[in-house]
Amino acid sequence: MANVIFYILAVIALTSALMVVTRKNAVTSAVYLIVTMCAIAGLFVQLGAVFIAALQIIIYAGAIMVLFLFVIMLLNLRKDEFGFDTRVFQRLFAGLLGIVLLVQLIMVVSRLPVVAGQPVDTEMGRVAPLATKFFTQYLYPFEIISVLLLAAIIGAVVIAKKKMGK
Amino acid sequence: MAPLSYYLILSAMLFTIGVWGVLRNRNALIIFMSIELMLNAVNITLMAFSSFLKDFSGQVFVFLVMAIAAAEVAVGLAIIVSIFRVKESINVDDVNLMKW
Amino acid sequence: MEMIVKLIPVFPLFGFLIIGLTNKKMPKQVVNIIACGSVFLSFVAGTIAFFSLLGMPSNSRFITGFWFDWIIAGSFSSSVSFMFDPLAAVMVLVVSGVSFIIHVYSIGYMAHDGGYWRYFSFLNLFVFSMLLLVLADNVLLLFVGWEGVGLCSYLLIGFWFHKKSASDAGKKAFIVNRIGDFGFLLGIMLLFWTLGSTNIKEISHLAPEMLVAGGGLVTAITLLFLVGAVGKSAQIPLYVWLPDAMEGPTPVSALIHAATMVTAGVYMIARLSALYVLAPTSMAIVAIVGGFTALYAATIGLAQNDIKRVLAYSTISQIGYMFLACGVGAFSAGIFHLTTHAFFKALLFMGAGSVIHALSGEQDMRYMGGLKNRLPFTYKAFLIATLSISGIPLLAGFFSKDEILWKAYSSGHGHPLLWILGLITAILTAFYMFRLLYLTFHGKSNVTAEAEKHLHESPPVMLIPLYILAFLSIFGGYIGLPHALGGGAWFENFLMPVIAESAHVIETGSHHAPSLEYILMLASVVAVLLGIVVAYNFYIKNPEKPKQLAQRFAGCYRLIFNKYYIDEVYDYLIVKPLYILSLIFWKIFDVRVIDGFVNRLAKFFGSMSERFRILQTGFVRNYALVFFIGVIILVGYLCYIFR
Amino acid sequence: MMPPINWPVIYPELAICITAFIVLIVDLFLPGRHKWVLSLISIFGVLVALQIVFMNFGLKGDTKAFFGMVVSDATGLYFKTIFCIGTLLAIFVSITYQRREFPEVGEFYTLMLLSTFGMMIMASALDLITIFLGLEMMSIPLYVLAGIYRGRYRSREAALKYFLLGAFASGFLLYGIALIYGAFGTTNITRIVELIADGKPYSPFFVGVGSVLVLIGLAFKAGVVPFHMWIPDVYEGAPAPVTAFMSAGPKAAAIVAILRIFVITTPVIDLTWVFWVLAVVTMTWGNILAINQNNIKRMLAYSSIAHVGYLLVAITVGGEEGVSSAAFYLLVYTIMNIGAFAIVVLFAEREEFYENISDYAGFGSRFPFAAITMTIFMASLGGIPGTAGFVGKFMIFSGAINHGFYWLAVIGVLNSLVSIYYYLRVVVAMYMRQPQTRLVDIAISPSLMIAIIITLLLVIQIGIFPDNWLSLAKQAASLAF
Repeated sequence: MANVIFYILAVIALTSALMVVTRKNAVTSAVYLIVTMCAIAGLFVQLGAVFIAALQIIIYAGAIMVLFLFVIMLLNLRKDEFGFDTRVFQRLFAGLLGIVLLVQLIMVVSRLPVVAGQPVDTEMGRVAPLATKFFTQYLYPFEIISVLLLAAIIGAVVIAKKKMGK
Repeated sequence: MAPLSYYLILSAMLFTIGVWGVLRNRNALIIFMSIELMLNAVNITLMAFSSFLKDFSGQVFVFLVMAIAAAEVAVGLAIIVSIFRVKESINVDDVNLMKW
Repeated sequence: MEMIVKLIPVFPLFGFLIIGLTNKKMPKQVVNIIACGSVFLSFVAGTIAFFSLLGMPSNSRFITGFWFDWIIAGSFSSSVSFMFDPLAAVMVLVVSGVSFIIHVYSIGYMAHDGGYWRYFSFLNLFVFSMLLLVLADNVLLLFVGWEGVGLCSYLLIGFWFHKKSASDAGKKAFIVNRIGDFGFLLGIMLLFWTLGSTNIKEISHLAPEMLVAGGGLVTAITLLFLVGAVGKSAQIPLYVWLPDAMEGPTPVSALIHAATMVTAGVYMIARLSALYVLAPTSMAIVAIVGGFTALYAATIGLAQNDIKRVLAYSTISQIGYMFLACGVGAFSAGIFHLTTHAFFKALLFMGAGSVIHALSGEQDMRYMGGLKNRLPFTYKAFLIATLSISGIPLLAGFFSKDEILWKAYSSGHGHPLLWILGLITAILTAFYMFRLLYLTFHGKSNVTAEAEKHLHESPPVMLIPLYILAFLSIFGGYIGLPHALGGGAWFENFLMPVIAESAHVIETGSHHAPSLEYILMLASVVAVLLGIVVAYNFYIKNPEKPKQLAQRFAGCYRLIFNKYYIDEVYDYLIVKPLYILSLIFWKIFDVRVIDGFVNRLAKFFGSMSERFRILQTGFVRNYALVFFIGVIILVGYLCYIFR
Repeated sequence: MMPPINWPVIYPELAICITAFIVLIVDLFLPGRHKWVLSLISIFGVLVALQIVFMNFGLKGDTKAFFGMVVSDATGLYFKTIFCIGTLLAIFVSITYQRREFPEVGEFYTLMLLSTFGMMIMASALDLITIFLGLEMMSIPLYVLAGIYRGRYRSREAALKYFLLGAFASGFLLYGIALIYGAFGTTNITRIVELIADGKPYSPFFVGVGSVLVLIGLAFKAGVVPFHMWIPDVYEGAPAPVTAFMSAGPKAAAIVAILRIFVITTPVIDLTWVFWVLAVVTMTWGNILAINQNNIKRMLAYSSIAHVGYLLVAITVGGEEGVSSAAFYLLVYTIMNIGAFAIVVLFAEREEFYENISDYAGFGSRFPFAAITMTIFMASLGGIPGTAGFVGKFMIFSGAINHGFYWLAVIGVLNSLVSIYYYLRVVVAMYMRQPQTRLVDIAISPSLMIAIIITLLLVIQIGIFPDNWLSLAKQAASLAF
């Protein structure tokens, strides 16, 4: 049963991911990306990580993708802006090498001893152990990420703000 | 529950789609979304390992990756907008003044 | 005494800094005093150190001048410190002495040049680097000097940079010397790795103990060093830069491209003789390279019309002699010839410079002639140098050249064939040098009317240096008067302690009958006279001869009645083939093959650069694709390993 | 039960980070014409950090902090010294330029300091995820800095290219970390080494691909061929002081991370041949493409790729000798490269008008001091004996010969000889080309002069008396093993 849900979510994720990269319109892509992310959140639930699944929806779908859509609206992009792509080699190589990479990666992950399916561990959904991890072992990265976000905000402001003075 | 390798293979596929998207698209925003897709794919791998190893570190990583993605989006979108202001286009193939 | 040794190279360094930094703010007279004075001080310091060296017992003649430790990293150490032993003493005296003379000469020669300051600062920097090279007590410091002289040479060849040929020549010298440096640097590293030291004295002690004589390792090291020497000393196949280097001012050609820098390769081989004697294969290669270069360059010299190019090929040929000497184990003979060559070749160049100066820059010998009476002082000095280089008995060149020829025959590493190579070269040398002399100073004048107007003898500041060198070209050889002529071979004995360890390995030609030395000596004298006579026949007695050669197909009978019948046969059998050979060597090997290779190498890198840069398309997606290909290859490599 | 956090270990990072915040806050209250105060604060902050770094060399007791997340060892401290020096010099190079070209952007210094903060994290991190965070902390301000000169379109283009490719590379790096996490259940380097020592079974293929992907992510930042494509465009487009900053610290940070993961800790799989090939390709490619460049920043960009190739030679050699020669070379490279860029900034003038090598014609006589300084930097970059660059190259290549990598040494020496050609092109242009008409005189700014003189003295000093510096690098390496 659980496997069926996995398959459904996987198919949704893959299809919408393919749609993301093949659409010409950025809005369509963004919407499909939101679908992918929701599917991935569903997979996280399958893995028992309810809290992270919630975060996935809130941060990715809720914040990041909204920002994307906002920018798309701001730039007011039209659909077929670019016309036909003439760089045949680029597309050919991108496709061929993509397949090669997929084969390679599958070779890699298949080397791991296959772990049989196991019941969903509700323990993994708890927030307290995660918080403990964060504030002990991963305290330093946690602090760094706060500075990183601040740096990103400063950077975005610097890049985007209009020239003053002159 | 599906075995670990299912998740890993799904992740690899999504990652590859992301890479492909970066290589084949000319719209800077879609390229950027493809990069987000790659990061999400990695998140699946991390989360799968985390659950199967019963180790919360993986979840911490996923959380950190989300934060980094947010930071990158903030800066990246600002840069794309600043290019658009000059070029009136976000086609990355138009952005090739510097070469050779 | 240590202080004096330490100071020898410092004077020119200060000269360089002062002139270089004050630039045009300084009056010319002050520049003259600083430039010449600093080199003169080095010469004085060298002389003082030399005499104190003489005061020491003959096998412990050694003064160290330690400045500071340079690089110390674990087992690796290298210091800035000097060793003043007989070999270094000879080199210091030659370098600083000849440099001083040429500095003085340059005052006159460069008087009207706009880059006066630049010229003297570079020249002082050169002297500093050269002194560093000869005084260095470890190979790494020697390499510093080596690169320094190369840099100065490059800057001075391109001194008149507004001439395209000059900057091209600079470029060529630069590229060719890179190849040499490449070998040198690898040689140093390999040497350090095998012996754990870069100190020359330690190397000489350690090498026989730690290296297998004739082994692959020592052969590899010595061959790598040989690559360096071949590049710097312009031997086959890396000689191409030297003829072009004549684009620089003539005093520079005299100093750098004749007397001092180009002999650095010979010096280096003599310095590391302890290594070379352990590698008979390398020795043989040195000798063969030297012998063939000597002959090859001499043949090309036959057909040149530019006065400086003849001298350039002659330099290559003479350095070939020095290599030949080193290759047969006669290192002291090589250094001896280096010394005398410095005198007469510098004199030849400066004489040529005086002629060029007098003719307002004309370098083509076909537009000279009959200058004997117009430039009498220059002519006399030039004549002495010509006699000396040709090897007329009792002049400096005779003794050193004869020493080499004798050693080429008699040494344990020698071979009669090498002797024959040397002998033929001697004939050719005499021939082309006298051709040069006759075309320039004798016969009827071909000077253009334009140049005729300004024709004048050079000022004393240029002539006095000529006469000092002329004196040395006559008497400089007596320091090495061989036993066979009643001398004490003082020069050889003086250098013996430095290369004694090398020399005792070599089986000297003691088993040869003493009379043989006289016979060979006589043979070489005869050979020289032959060359002179032929040249006389061609360019004085019958100046039309060379032109007739080209158009003499009118029938056999005219030949029979021709009063120069013998000459004609001689022409046909010897001179003309030689002349053609010369043209072939020059036009095909020199210009096409080797020169072409170097040019093509430079072009190759340039075009590679041009061709590959289009891969940097400027499209960000292409960049990502290249990145991705890299990923695929690396991951694929792992897939392959763990398949 | 909880181990102490051990704050002193991260004091240098804290100093830099706090300075960044102070600059940010002070910026708000300063009117446009007084922004130069910010640079003074930044310089002061970096000097304090440098002082703390020196003090930390003598740190007693436990050198690990934050539950084994960071360490304050000789290697890390040595590299932090390099970052501080690099940032300090880059600030000196920037002051006049920033005031002239984008006076309103006071955040410039904040971003520079935050980027330095990221480099420091990379140098002392013991956990892959922290290294990754440090890398992002370093890169995100750099993306912005590359595009900070909004008056110049090239600057924006550089920012876009750098950002897109940087984010792309981060994806691969992260995937590698994920794979390693899966194999060992941890990303802590010391822990992984312990686990292997305890005989934990693992799939070498899995771990190998993981570490190769991590290597690729770091190699991208360092500019290893074929992950180098962004470098020429970004170096050309970014404002010259930013390029100076970018070419020194971030490269060193990427290299120190590579050293820590692949050389200092016993590597899980043997990547010697991978490094061998990367070294050869990188130095050859960089040098060949540098030959025909006319834009000096682009030429220096390709040359920086070649220099990474030499560093890869040291990494291939590995062991104590490899690490020490790489450490020494990075110090030398930082100094001489920033020095060269300082001269480029000096000559560039308003809006970087003079940025082609051919524009430098006749500078030898017009600006004698600057020209001779540039000559010395070029000689040092080319590795001419007597300069710092030669000592660095010599140590690397003799290390290669000592460990039997003959061909690598041969190719390396050949490459460095080829490189002299294009470095001397600059010298030739300055001294041996007819000057073109050029009416304006360069304005000598004191801060730029300070940077030039410091770098000049250091290049000469290291070239002639490299002892102390070498033993410092030696110590940084020896304590790591």
